[in-house]
Amino acid sequence: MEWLANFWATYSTLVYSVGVFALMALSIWLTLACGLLSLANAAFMCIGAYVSALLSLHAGWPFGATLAAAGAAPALVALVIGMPTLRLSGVYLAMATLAFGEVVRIVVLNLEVTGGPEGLNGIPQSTTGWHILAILAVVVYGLLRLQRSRVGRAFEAIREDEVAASLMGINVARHKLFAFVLGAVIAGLAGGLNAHYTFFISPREYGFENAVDILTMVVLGGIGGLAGPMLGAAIITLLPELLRSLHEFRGIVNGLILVLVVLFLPKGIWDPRRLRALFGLGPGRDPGC
Amino acid sequence: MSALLSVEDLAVNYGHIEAVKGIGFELEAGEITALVGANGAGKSTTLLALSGLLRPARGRVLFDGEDVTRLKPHQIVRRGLVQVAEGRAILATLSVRENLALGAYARRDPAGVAASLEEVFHLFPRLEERLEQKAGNLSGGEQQMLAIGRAMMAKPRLLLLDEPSMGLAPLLVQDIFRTLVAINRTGLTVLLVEQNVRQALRIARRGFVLETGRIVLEGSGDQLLGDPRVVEAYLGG
Amino acid sequence: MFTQQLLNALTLGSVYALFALGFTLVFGVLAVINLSHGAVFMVGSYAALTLVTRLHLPLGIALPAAMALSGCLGMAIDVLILKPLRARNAPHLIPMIATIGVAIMLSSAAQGIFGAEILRFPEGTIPAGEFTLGEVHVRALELSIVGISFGLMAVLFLAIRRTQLGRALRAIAESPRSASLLGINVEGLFHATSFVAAALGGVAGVLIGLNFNAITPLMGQPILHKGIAVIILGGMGDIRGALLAGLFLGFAEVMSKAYLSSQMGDAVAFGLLFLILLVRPSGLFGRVLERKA
Amino acid sequence: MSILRHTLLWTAALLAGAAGGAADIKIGLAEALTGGAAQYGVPIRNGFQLAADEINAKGGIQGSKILLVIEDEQGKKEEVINVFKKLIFQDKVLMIFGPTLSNSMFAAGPVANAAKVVAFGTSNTANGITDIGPYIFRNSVMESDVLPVTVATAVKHYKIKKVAVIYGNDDAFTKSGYDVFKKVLADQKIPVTATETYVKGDVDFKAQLTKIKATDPDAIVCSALAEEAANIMLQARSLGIKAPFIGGNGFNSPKLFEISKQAGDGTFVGSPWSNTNPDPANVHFVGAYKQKFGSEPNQFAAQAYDALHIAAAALKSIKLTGRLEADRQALRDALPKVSINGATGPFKFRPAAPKDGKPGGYDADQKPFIYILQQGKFNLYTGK
Amino acid sequence: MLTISGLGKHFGGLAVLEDVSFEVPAGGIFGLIGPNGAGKTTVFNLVTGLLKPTTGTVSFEGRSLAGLQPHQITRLGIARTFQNIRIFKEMTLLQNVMVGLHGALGYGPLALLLNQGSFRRAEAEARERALELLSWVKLQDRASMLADNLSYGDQRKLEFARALATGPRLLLLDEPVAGMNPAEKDALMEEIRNIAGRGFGVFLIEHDMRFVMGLCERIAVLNFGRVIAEGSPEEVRNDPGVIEAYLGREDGGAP
Repeated sequence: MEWLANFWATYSTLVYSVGVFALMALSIWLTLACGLLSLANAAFMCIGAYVSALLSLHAGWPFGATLAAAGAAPALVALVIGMPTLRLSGVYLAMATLAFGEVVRIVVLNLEVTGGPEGLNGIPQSTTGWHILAILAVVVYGLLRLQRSRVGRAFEAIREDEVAASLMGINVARHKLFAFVLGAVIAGLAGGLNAHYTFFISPREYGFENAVDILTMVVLGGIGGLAGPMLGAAIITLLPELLRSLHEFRGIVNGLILVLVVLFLPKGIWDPRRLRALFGLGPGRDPGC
Repeated sequence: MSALLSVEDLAVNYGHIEAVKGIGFELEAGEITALVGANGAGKSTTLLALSGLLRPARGRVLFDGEDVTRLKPHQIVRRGLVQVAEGRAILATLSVRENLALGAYARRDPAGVAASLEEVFHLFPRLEERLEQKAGNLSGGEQQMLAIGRAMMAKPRLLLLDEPSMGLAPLLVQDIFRTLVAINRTGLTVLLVEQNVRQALRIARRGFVLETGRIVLEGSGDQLLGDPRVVEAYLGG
Repeated sequence: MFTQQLLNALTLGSVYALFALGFTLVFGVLAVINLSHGAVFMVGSYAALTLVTRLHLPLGIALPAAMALSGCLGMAIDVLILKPLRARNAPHLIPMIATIGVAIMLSSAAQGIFGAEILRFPEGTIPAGEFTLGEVHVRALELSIVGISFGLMAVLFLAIRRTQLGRALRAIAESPRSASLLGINVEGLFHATSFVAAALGGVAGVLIGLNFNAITPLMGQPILHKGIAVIILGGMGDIRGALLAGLFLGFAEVMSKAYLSSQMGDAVAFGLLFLILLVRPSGLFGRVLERKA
Repeated sequence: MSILRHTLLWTAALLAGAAGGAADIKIGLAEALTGGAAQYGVPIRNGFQLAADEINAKGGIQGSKILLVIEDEQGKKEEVINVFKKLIFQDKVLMIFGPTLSNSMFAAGPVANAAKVVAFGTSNTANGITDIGPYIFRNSVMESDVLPVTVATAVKHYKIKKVAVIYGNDDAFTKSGYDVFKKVLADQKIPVTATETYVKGDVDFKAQLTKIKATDPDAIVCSALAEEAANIMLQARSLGIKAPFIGGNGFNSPKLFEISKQAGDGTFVGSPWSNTNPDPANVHFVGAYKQKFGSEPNQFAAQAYDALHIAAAALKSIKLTGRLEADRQALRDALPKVSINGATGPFKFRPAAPKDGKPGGYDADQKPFIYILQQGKFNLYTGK
Repeated sequence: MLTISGLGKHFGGLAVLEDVSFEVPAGGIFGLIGPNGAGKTTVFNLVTGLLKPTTGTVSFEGRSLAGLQPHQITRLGIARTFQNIRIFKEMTLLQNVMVGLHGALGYGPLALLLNQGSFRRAEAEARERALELLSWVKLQDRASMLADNLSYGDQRKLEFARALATGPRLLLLDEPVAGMNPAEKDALMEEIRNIAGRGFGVFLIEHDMRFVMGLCERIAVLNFGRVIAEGSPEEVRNDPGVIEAYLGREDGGAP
């Protein structure tokens, strides 16, 4: 059992990171699920992380309360910017949310209270594996329920054809806003959790590259269901660890894997229908065809 | 006369739907042929496959004896098989002059191009007046003239037209059809896809009726015009 | 001071515009947001550096050679990665992510080969002259950057406006399907466009490498962000828009640093971008190139 | 179950026995070897390798060779925590050098401190690093020790009445340098005519410099890394600004004058290390580094080089038992007593003031040298 | 039931519709015909709120639709199908129809999250209803199949069922028989009659004269954005203006 203890001592942070980035991937997946390509989620994570860290450091709030605030603050911001922004579509929405993310990063960089580029350090280590597991479980459960309800069907309908969806009596703008805000809540929670096990946060962790990293997780894993984004998060988080022996060339392998997946697995790694076909469980299509 | 174009057992899929289900026909050089049928019968699909924009699921297309089934669209155009696509497909942000110039994209004979341009101006004097305007600002009729004129700039041997009458006033439709007849008289072979069945069959020497991806009737234009089934289905009998 | 700032803005703006030119060209013609453009820019810089330091070529030869090399790289990316994705009709997010992968590969490769340290052109590579006009100081290098940028942009602009090839590109931008029905070899021009765009990116990399005198594997990142802002402001795919927006962003940045606060230079740029998108979803100067197909 | 336990016990006994003899002394090195911070991490690794080779060539520590376990922490906080944990729990190193960035130390330092393993920074200059806990050491000199002397010397030399300030505001290193400058300037009652910022990756500082020029300062105080500083100098001169520069720690690199040439002449820099310091220890270091790596060393390499010699001195003063925890603690207790003369001159530690009643770690206690840049070279300022 | 008065729509300078007025009576089948490009689909887009009229008003059962969003109009009881079928291809047939039942499902977030009885009951009922609607168009056997795998004709039927799921009182059909062979057309004609027989109002756009004439009780004819005739099939068929506009001139020669 010493081996296990050692293993956990060494890799617990890595496991935490997998959990937190699974949350981030789910938050982007949620917006993608209703056809929105939003790159604002890294900024929402940033807001959540800073709000909760500041409340822990300066206001002495209990951890649970700071986490609640980590979810609420970005939700509020998402509500305000979502109303005008979500009218944009496709790459324009991506770019507007990207610009928003940059503004958030620069503002955090220049505020006194956030510690500017030096960030915040000495954040109490309150996050445990159970916190991450519990929140991930709640989020996954909630999203599963959502997916199997009229809201989930509405998201999917909007993603496929916005006009047709609106003519099914679906309030498209409201559903999009809901997905955007809920995504912000999840991202904010992930930020709060992350801040409380890494002792330290700084604005450089929430830039464009990070937004793209998270998006990559989802595309890599596949957007067909909840398993895909989580699998993608695990792979992208673990890959650098697994490729550690490649030293400076691991970036090349990392990039190559991304390109190859995009080229050869169009629906991501987790594609239930392809997997079923692969393992000989039926023709890869639904029965009755 | 020999067949300029012959189509053998052509089938084309659109996603999971078999839009054209194995059709065959031949076009005689110098004739106008009409391909008629209702919306969704597979007419446009057939034309797109002939131009290489859709890859047939099976079958062959021979143009002047050469198998062009697997050629790229631009290679097919360079062989003289030119299409005026549905909805006129003019390049709205380019000027009329630029649209016409692009029609001659594949040609390397400046003198011939200049001559073709004169011909087009002769056919459609309006285009000469509007030469520097953005094509998007032309009226519907003028856009159709431009689309046909642009195709003429490629010096085609076979002209495919997809619904040239769509959205045009009757007077303009008359104009367009008269022009087609005039063009045909210069020896150019024309394949016309139309919903305006009566007009199309009137100028066509031969016609094919397409229904849900199959040719269900064929004959001379006059024969088809008089066929009770055509009258009932398309002319409101 | 204002005249000097105006000149500063011009230099900065023309660099932005030059970078954004290739970026916007690829979007206009291929409808792809090519996020490897920053990495290609970096490769151009390293290519010129290697030619100058290893083969001892003069800059006059190294610059066009680096341009050609980065062009080939761009074309390779198109043929190997973007073409299969086009054939599959992949949604626009997909090629964008593929190009992120390419960017990661290229910058890692550059680091593996050249190391992470900042490299620079050896002394004497760079024209050293500088002169003063009243209050305004100018370096010959800056003048040549503005000159080369504007020269290349003018050539490209005229080529797009006046030549048959340029018309063909605009036709593809409007509708690849219509273009192919006119006998235009669309795939071939996709490759050619990728070549030209990457070559322009490579030149921008060399020029900035010379000016800032610091070549690093990650030098493409910051300018990529500015490039994104520029092509959106300019209207995506719009060449003239990219030129105007590049200059505009240069001015906005320099003037906000000069008369507001240098801390908020970037915040102003991106905040502006955000607001402009809300008010004018198709950019400040441009129109959207709507595809019919 | 019992077999497994036996095996484990046997292994532990074997390891302990081996360590008691001439086994390697495993020391962790966590530096950013890829990514943006690699430009600092790589010279640091070089400095360590040079020092390790030298120590091992001379017979190591009481017959044991020093084995550097080198890990790339990429300058990312999650990564640096992972690396620290791997070094501590898996590789079971005696102590860890690094990480490269101050920010990374804020994330990883608490991990080492909690595990009672020394984390020794060689390039972390931010305030508050050693507040993390008693296992945190650094030999990097804090700006707050260097800058007051630098500024006072420059002010006296040039009879400076007012200055302008420019700094990078998105980088922890340059920003904390600026914070110190700001305090020093206020303490010494020197008015600031303009405060300008830039961000990493900026290629053009002319907007800010043009603004500074309009305020006509007697000197420009600059908290920037060498490459950026050199370009700022070049652009300042090309705008016709004649005022001299006063720089922070970031200026301490041969790159400064390699790029800026004569443009940097007259610049005042304070540093624990200089390329041209004629002390024999430094001359040896510079020569050996150039021979091994084919490039000029910089301050980061020098401090890394010294750091391993500091650790070696501490190791020589204790007897390793082979029991990891005890050895780690012994090393920790021995370190503060070390004083050596290295590439950066005479060095000893100074305990950080306890914060909130908690004991802190150890900072460097070194006297900075003041240099003036002349004809593209650092020359020791002699006061005339 | 549906009153259109003075309706006009301009795109830039181009007038697509001008001063269009007619009334779709409650119950029965009403047809709108006209050549391609006459502006028929624009009328549907204006009625369903996808476009905003330049002039004029649309009112449904006495209530003005001005300023309403498409989903609000749908919930008032107007549903439509599209000329170029717009089903949700990546969803199953059942899901497609259940999307249409969106407005009818009233469970709250708590019931949803806790998987309460009210949620399960509502979903189960919706499922039942969806299967029933699929059975109306004889697709119930393939309910769990992806819609993308359906044939063209079946996709049209699915779109039909989906439109009915929104609980309309008026059904707008845009070229429902496009792309069908005569046998399929006849079958669909029957379906539409059945649906009208169940008390739905049907308002359809069609090209196929035989189909329209055989099905509709009243017909309006649109040409160049204007109504040129309105009346029973017989009246419309014999209107010389209609013949000229729609069928082309009898004397195809010189004007």
